[in-house]
Amino acid sequence: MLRVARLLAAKDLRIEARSRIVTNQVLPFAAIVMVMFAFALNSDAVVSRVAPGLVWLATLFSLLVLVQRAFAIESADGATDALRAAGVDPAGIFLGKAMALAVQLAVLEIVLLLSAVVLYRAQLRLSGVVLLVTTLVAATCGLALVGTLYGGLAAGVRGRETLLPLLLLPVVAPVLIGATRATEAALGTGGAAVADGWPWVGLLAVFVALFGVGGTLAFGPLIEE
Amino acid sequence: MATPKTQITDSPAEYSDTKRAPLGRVRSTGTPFTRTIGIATIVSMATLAVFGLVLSPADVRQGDSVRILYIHVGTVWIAYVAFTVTAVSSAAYLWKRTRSLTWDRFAGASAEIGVLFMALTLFAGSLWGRLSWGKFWVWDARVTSTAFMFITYIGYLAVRGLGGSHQQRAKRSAVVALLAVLQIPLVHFSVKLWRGLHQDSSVADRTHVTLQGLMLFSLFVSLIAFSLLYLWLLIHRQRVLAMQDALDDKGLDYALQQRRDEGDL
Amino acid sequence: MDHVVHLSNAVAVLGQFPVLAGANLTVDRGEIVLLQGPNGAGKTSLLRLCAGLLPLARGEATVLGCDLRTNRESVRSRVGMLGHANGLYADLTVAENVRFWGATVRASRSEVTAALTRMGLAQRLGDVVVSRLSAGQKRRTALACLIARRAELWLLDEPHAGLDAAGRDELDATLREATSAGATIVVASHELERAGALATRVVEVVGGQIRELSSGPESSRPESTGPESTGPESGEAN
Amino acid sequence: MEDIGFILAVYIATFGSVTALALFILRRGRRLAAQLPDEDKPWI
Repeated sequence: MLRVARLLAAKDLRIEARSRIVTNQVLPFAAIVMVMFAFALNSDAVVSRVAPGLVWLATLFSLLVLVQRAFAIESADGATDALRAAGVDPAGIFLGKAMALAVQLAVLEIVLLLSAVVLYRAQLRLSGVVLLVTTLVAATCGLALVGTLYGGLAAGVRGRETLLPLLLLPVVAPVLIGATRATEAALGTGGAAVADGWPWVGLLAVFVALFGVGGTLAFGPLIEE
Repeated sequence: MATPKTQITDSPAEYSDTKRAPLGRVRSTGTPFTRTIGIATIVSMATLAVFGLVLSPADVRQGDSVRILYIHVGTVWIAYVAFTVTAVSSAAYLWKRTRSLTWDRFAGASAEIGVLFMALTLFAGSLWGRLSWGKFWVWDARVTSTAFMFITYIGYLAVRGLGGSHQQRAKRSAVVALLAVLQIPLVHFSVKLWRGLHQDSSVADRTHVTLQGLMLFSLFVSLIAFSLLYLWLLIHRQRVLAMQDALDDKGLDYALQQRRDEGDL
Repeated sequence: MDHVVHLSNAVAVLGQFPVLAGANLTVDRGEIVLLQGPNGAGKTSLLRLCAGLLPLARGEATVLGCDLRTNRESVRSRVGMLGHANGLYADLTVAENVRFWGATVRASRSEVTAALTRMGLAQRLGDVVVSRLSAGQKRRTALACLIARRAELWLLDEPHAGLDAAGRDELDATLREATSAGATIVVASHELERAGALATRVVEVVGGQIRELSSGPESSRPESTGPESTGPESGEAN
Repeated sequence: MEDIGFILAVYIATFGSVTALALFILRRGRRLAAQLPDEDKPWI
């Protein structure tokens, strides 16, 4: 299972390194979303207060795009069928695609965080670095896992573009809440203390554990005909 | 005043114009058992309307808006029951080696009813909230996760409608239903944690109602009436879905024959 | 395990449409069976059923000793399927694709290289990204991926499509080699003269059913090469 | 009593939509039942 997962993750990342879809299209998309938030909120003070939330909201929007892309790779030339026909363990496919997605998401989140520092004047602080990194890792894993799970379900069906957000966004609400609060604590937004952030990381960890196990079990039946 | 107009007892006269009816009357989804439930439902719903709107007194603190609660509590109770039945039926479908589609149909029927009752719950709840809190919506953990549940099961119904064979539909939707069971407590817990840290208004204090006498009785009537209604809807809807599946299978027989005839041309 | 493929009244459904309407087919080890028939007759579905991709709705089907009603997953790793789509990743090179698909079934490095060489992809083409290839070159790559899998049962859907004369010769030689090494092949093709010369038996798929047409050029069923199938008519599969 | 509009709205919406669902299920049931023999209705 892990061998298959590593194989698929390496394959997905190599494809991304070649095609540069994420770098050339998804990152600019996320950046423009960040700028648009500032237009909509129209206040420096408000924007810098809600900066962590906006970072994660932009991440969620980009997640939808990334998941669509991750499964478009497979369905473009019937590779989904070929993977099933090769008897590849679905749990391995699930973990592998989630790993590749996590790497792409992590890059995206770092860029978004930096753009929040630049655009929204969010302040990074040294005491919150450990919390910030832990939050990033946990939230990224959670988003990648559920994204892959529901992306796989929606991949083979009609109306996948609309079904995916309907299924995915309600599920990732805990990640949005948890990651935003933890990031606020790490950055000290609105006077939050670093210690306030850790319970939220705990929530993210529970999320990752539940959907890691649940997704590994559920992915096979979901992609099967 | 609204009274349930549902004509649940079957009268033979209504079938006189049914085209493909065989000799005698068509046997539909009704049975003596469901007819009994149906009559009991109508009676209890009418009782609920009378008690809820007329006989029960206004609350000393909330005034007449407490009358909305008789509906609201009943619908939310049914919505939760319905989603629980969906989860249990989905688990039963996956657990049993026979992969019985009956479980799948119970899950689907229950989710449809649950979504309707959840919509009614949100509607009644927001109107009640406007009267007693002055706002249609509060970011309370229970309210918010209820809304999420509503959306989640709309998604579940969308997955059921994706097509494919019956078994494929059943397996896929059962898995999605069980994932929803994972998701709902997480959402509830995270929203609760989120509100807990903000602590702007304690909803419970201002809206605490001590129900007694006729008010408590009306609430009981509501729970009984909606439970009966749920049971009736579930059984009938399940039977309709069973007939739909059977008709699909019949269609398959016909399509098989046609498909075989392709070769004889 | 008496027969490699044994279908008895097999029905398979796509949505609510019966793509296979009671197909009967028996394939023994070492055979090359050609499926012919008009578009939409059910050839592709038959191959997908045998590969364990399409669920069996009614009837019985056994492939390589696995009952498709109960565990169609277990047959997959032993079957090689080439569908209409090539299943290639457009942004990877030819060699990377073949290596990836080889790795999914734990093929060794030398097996992958051999497969590339067999389809004439080892030299210049190996490092070309698939999206730059012509349709025929993509087909060659897909075939190389299939060869690297060393399957016991090969299911080929229009393998000749898009290939040039040299490619077709290489394909035919590969298929003959595979059968002499103990594999069994079911191939759907419209290229009757080429595939017919290759096949040991031709069956016609019409309306989701199968009609036996003729034995191949040798006019008699070939001697089974596999050790297990020496008693050809003994016992029913399943 | 300005609450009466809200209260009636809740009661009418609830009873109305429930009735509509029940009628829909019954009508669908009758239509399908007419096309199927009684053997396909195990509850009878």
